[in-house]
Amino acid sequence: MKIILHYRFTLLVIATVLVLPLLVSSGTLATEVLIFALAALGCNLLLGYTGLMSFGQGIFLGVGSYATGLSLLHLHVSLLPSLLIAMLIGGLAALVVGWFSIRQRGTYFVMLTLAFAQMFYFLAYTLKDVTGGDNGLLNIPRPDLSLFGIVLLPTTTSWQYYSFVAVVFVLMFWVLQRIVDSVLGRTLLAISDNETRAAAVGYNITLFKLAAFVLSGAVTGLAGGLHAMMTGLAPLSNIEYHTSESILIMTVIGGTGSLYASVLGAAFYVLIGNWLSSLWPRWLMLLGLLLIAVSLYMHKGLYGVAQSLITRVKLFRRANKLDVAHHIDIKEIRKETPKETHS
Amino acid sequence: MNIYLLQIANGIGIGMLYFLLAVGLSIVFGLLRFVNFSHGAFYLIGAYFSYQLGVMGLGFWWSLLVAPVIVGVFAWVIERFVLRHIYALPHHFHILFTVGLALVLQEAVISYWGPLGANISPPDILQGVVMFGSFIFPKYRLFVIAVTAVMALLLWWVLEGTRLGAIVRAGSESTEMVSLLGLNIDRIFSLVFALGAITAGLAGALAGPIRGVDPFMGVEALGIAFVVVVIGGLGSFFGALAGGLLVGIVQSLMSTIWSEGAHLMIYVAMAAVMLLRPNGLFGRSS
Amino acid sequence: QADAIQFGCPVPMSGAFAANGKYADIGMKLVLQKYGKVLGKNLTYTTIDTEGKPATAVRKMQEAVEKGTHFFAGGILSSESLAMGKEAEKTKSVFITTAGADEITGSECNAATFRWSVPTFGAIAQTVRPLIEKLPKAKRWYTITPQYVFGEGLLSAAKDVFKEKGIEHVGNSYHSLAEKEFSGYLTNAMAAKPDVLLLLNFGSQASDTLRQAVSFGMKNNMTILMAWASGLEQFEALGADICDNVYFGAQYWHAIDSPFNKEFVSFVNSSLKIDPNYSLAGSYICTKIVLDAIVKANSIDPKAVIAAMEGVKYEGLTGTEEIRKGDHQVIKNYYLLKGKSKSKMRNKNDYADIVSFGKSFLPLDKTMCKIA
Amino acid sequence: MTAPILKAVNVTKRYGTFTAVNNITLDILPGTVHSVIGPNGAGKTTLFHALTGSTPITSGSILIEGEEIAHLPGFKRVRKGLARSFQVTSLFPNLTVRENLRLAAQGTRPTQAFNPWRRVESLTMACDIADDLLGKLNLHGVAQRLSAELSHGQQRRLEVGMAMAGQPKVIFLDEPTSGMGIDDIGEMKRLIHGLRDNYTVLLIEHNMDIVMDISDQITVMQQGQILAQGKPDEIRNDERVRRAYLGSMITGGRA
Amino acid sequence: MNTDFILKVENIHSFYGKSHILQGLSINIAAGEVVTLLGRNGAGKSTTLKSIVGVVRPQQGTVIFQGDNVAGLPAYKIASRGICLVPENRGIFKLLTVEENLTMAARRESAWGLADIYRIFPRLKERRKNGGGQLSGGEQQMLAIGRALMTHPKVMMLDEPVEGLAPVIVDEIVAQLKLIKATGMSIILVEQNLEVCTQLADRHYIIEQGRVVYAASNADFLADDNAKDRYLGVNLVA
Ligand SMILES: Nc1ncnc2c1ncn2[C@@H]1O[C@H](COP(=O)(O)OP(=O)(O)OP(=O)(O)O)[C@@H](O)[C@H]1O
Ligand SMILES: Nc1ncnc2c1ncn2[C@@H]1O[C@H](COP(=O)(O)OP(=O)(O)OP(=O)(O)O)[C@@H](O)[C@H]1O
Ligand SMILES: CC(C)C[C@H](N)C(=O)O
Ligand SMILES: [Mg+2]
Ligand SMILES: [Mg+2]
Repeated sequence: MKIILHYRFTLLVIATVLVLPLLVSSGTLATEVLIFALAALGCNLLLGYTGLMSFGQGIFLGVGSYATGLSLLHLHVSLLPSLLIAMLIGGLAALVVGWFSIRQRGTYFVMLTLAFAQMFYFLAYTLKDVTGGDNGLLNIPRPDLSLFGIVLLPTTTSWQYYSFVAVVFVLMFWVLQRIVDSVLGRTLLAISDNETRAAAVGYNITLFKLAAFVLSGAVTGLAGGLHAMMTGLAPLSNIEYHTSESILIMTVIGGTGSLYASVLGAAFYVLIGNWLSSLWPRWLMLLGLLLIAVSLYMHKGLYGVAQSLITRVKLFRRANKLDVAHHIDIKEIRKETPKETHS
Repeated sequence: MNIYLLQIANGIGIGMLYFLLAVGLSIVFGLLRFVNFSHGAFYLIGAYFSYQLGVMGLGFWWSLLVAPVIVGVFAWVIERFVLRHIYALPHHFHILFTVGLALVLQEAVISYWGPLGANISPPDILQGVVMFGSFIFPKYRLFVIAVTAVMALLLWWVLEGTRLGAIVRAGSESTEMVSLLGLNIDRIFSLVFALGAITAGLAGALAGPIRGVDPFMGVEALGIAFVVVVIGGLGSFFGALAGGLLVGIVQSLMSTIWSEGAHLMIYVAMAAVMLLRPNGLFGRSS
Repeated sequence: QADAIQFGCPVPMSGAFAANGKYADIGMKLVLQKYGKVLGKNLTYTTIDTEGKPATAVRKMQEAVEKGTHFFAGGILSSESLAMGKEAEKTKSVFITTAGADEITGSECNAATFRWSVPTFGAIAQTVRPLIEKLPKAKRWYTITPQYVFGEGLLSAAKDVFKEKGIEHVGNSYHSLAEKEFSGYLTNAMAAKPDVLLLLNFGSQASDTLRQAVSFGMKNNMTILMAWASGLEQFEALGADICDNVYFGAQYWHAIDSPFNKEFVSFVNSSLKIDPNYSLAGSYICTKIVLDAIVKANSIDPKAVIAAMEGVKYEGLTGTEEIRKGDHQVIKNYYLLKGKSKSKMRNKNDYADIVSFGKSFLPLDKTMCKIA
Repeated sequence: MTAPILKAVNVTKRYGTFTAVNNITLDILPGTVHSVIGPNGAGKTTLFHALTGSTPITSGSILIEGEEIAHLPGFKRVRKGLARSFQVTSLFPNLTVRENLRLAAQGTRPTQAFNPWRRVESLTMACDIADDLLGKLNLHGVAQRLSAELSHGQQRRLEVGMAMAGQPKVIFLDEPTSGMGIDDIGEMKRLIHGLRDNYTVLLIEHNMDIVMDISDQITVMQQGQILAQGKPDEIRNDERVRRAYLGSMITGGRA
Repeated sequence: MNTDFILKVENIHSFYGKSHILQGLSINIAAGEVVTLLGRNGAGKSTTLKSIVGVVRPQQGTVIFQGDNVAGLPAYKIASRGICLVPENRGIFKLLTVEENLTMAARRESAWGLADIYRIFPRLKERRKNGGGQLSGGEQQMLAIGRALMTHPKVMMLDEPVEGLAPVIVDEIVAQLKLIKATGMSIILVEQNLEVCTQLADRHYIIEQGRVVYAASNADFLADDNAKDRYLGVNLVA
């Protein structure tokens, strides 16, 4: 029981990955959900655990897909190395961006990451010999997962590729969950809480934030690499402002209270976006209204909503079961209920 | 005349419009302490309102005057009845809200006016060009420079020279303390937010005859405004002025020197400023 | 529903090219309605909002294929069309587009991809050449080019013509696809004192450039040619005053004097009360080409349909059109229009007269296309 | 005579044209409580900022056990054995009291804190320090509460605890009793007094009751400069100090 | 009797989230009177002041100011009626100059002008062009009091005005507060420093767990070592 509780989020993610195919009929769509969930995890690492709101996550997704694309096209590496390269390059880009922007705080930091996103976009646009410019990199192959020539997992069909991405995703989630629970994760939380104090007790806050940034860049780069293989291309639009914006929106819609929230946020955004866009060309208006609603009424994001629903169900069930202990129970449950934010 | 001088003069023309576009973002941003991602959308609806009023026969001058005011009233209502309730939240909610609002406005514009753009003609007396020797400048652009310069002076006086300006700056530090002094800070915030929207709306209305109107002009404008504010410094009036002019001139000069990179160079200029002065040209250290 | 023939219309319904998407969607709807049933099967279609992003386009196309759609007509932007062409080949579908990049039926061509629009070579040949003929004294030309394959394609084609005709190319300004402010480039152009200003950009960028050029008074001392106008909607957005006396290249114009176009325009007039623009017409004709091929092949197997499309000659919107087997390029006319003043317009949409037209295409061996 | 553990030589700090700390030279002897008193605005807090590295100094040199540290950023000085509390309470408000202390203890070994894999509980050293301090600070009962939820007095105690957790050689306390109730003050006084056994204490305090009782050495500052220096009795009887600062001494109750 | 009180707080209950801080607290103050609120840390003194001025909204009870119940009004409305709170943190605007801090608070009908403030706090005049963030603690407190006066309050509430200040400065501020008292201002003072309290106040309230547990005139309180001991832990008896 204790173990289950300990790994509850990882188990939840495994369940999600298994249930997703039942909910969506398209393997590509399901894969996209996981890929953006990965990107949102990277973003949440910054927003929820380090207190940094990055409007430049598209940079890392973009360079990740370029890195995978270029390494598959020109270096002819196999599946895993190409993804490793995406992580590396994503982390490297984050190092550069972080180096310049992390000294700034709050809103100014947001602006800087945003400006960097623009700058990387124009860089990618101008370096068309490398990136393919506006056309993007085309014809990116999708190798099977193989070891010494033996195919372990083919990736030809969309569902095969989904299973591969799912495995990678669960693994990454577990690693990230472990990281946020680690000493490093806690220190980051402390820094996001009070920088001055953190510096005064001996932490090099710039370095810690940079570490978080690089980690986030690597994770997002990996998402970019997976995305490039999924679509067979690394387009310029991956590095656009809009990509950064979407990743951020997914993260906030999900909520920042837990890593799992990002999975919810990404799934919701991708699926709803996909659904709405097929219904009404002006679907962005609905998205806009949704964002307004989240910012007004759902401050803990979907995760918060889910949490309070569960609490309510629990409360209801327990109240029915044990009439006598009713009073105590309510008190106990209150404690679990997320605190309302005062406005 | 020397082509570089021509480009600098042209850059000033572009830059003043950028200033007007960015200054509202900077004021709202510095004083209310949040990033208004719907600033570009205010620019957008400013342009469309002036277009619509023109179509309805109000004439250029009245449209130019009335459209920003409508935008201001709209912004005031939004602030007064909705936005106000989320000030206390972490700033990502402000961003989320204003991004949402921008999307709604943009899509509303498309729904009403269609996804195609339209043209706004300047009034007859502002049509044509002025010649300074071999130097040609459209009359309308000169007019824009004049209007933005007047706006600049007006804004500067309001912010630095009046008691209202002092209250506004005080409010950016602690709203609670301002209310403890018996001042209705909420009203002042609504006012500032509306003021920011008016400048954006005016910029949009002024830009219409130069760039026409199209539903995506807001997104582009927001990008420019951000760069200007980052270069100039958060919340700084003079920063917006310097940043706007710098961006305009760089852009203009680069179109002669290395036209492929003109857009990229705006960002390179921004990176250079950031390296030398991390808080922007006129920014206070945070 | 199971045995309906499913079409996909992958176009930007949101984002900066939503206008094109909107009309393309109408075009496909019209033609499917008109045909009703083919091979005894119902016709259905899904609009696929590409959002103007290649990755989204490809992802949604994959999804549509998984749901049994194999015929796609759409793609407004070069980047999304190239990407979707690739995907069509991978998923053994058919894709026909009206986008601009030469690669679509050039170096990146493939067996599943067709293109109705005339590539850059023809667009230049049918606009720059006739204009040089008309204005023998205009020897100095200045170009403004968006920096991506479509723009580069137009520019290099124009340079070839300049060289051949002994025209002095007095300068070129490149700009990015995100640019909205053109006064810097125009200042540069004015300083070069050209006789003709050749605009090689597209859509709202072309409109902005033209609008700003006119405000700089450039119409008075030079001729302006927009090599690839997007059609009627662009005239509507710009208004007659700006377009007056400016030359435009066009893939399609509702006043084209061909039997099928007349029939088409009156059909659109009666059913929608509008004149068709390029996006609507392009989507209509592209879908029609596929439908006719399905009938001809008497099969909905994409392979058979492709075979039926290859080499076919038909009465199209621009007269007799033909699909070249070697590169899947439709051989059709390209038009040079000249804008006219408001007072001369005979009806609301009579913005321009057709000055000349013709068919110009690179020979197959020069297109770099190798369809396996 | 023992060598000073901390030495400030000609330390000057200017804000623009305003000199907040003017050419201060100080010797702090190990194992003592050294108080810095002086009127408001004398530059005491600024001196602390300068010594602990919260703000860079304009000129001068700072030596800990003979080693120059003036050029080091604040977080590196922690590793040399400096720790501080703030005049305005500065905690990690959204973390528990115990976690506050644990993090502060961890700060001297920040490389360990970089470990992305280790669980917090496995860092026994820091946890032990934290648990030990909870007892010393009498915060056991609220160990699992968020520090934001504590009363002011508890927060002030925790604030001092944050400095202790780094097990520094020299501990800087900036008005640890500010805003505390009378009963809490007594407790705080005992706490600070007890620190002398393990640390060298540099104390800024306006409560003369405390200062006179527990200081070994007192430095009086005025307008950025040192006005007087000496043992409590000498300071109490120094006429200049009386005039400049102590006045009628109402702050310390009836001391 | 009732009409003599300029401010009457009756049975108010205030909360932070779910924690019930003020549990039926009642106090009152007559025109021109100085009363203190005493009590240990966390007793609810600051919360009382905040509840009066509306920063914290009392969920029950009334706050009668000059005959009207102001409980539930927004803070700025209560403040503009003439109740001014100088909070614990003083609330100096760092980005404004000293003078701007003062002038922004000015009311047209105020009896206190800039010159009056500079007369009682000459230090502020010296630093008038400085930013508020550059002042020392004592200077900030003077500015905060001066600024409060500029709003022309009828009741001034000071939350620990001499906290952390040097004795000479404390003397200075106490002296000025006596002057202000002499103008007929009503003052509610929260203070830990008994000496300051007994020098200034006419009456005292002791608050414990959000309730008034003791009330007495200054003279009675001075004589009552028992009460001091019991409620404040001053240990005078032992
Ligand atoms: N960031 C700053 N910029 C400019 N001046 C400053 C700054 N910080 C402090 N000062 C000035 O330096 C002087 C010393 O301030 P400091 O805070 O060190 O005083 P202090 O002795 O700690 O006083 P207190 O007992 O009130 O805390 C004051 O006059 C103050 O106004
Ligand atoms: N913002 C807040 N949120 C939650 N609880 C609070 C808040 N502010 C104060 N409290 C709690 O309310 C109670 C009363 O606090 P208050 O500040 O009124 O005390 P006080 O009597 O002024 O104490 P002190 O002498 O320490 O200033 C305390 O238990 C405190 O923990
Ligand atoms: C539709 C085309 C002619 C032009 C379009 N901008 C493209 O990218 O290809
Ligand atoms: Mg101090
Ligand atoms: Mg208090």
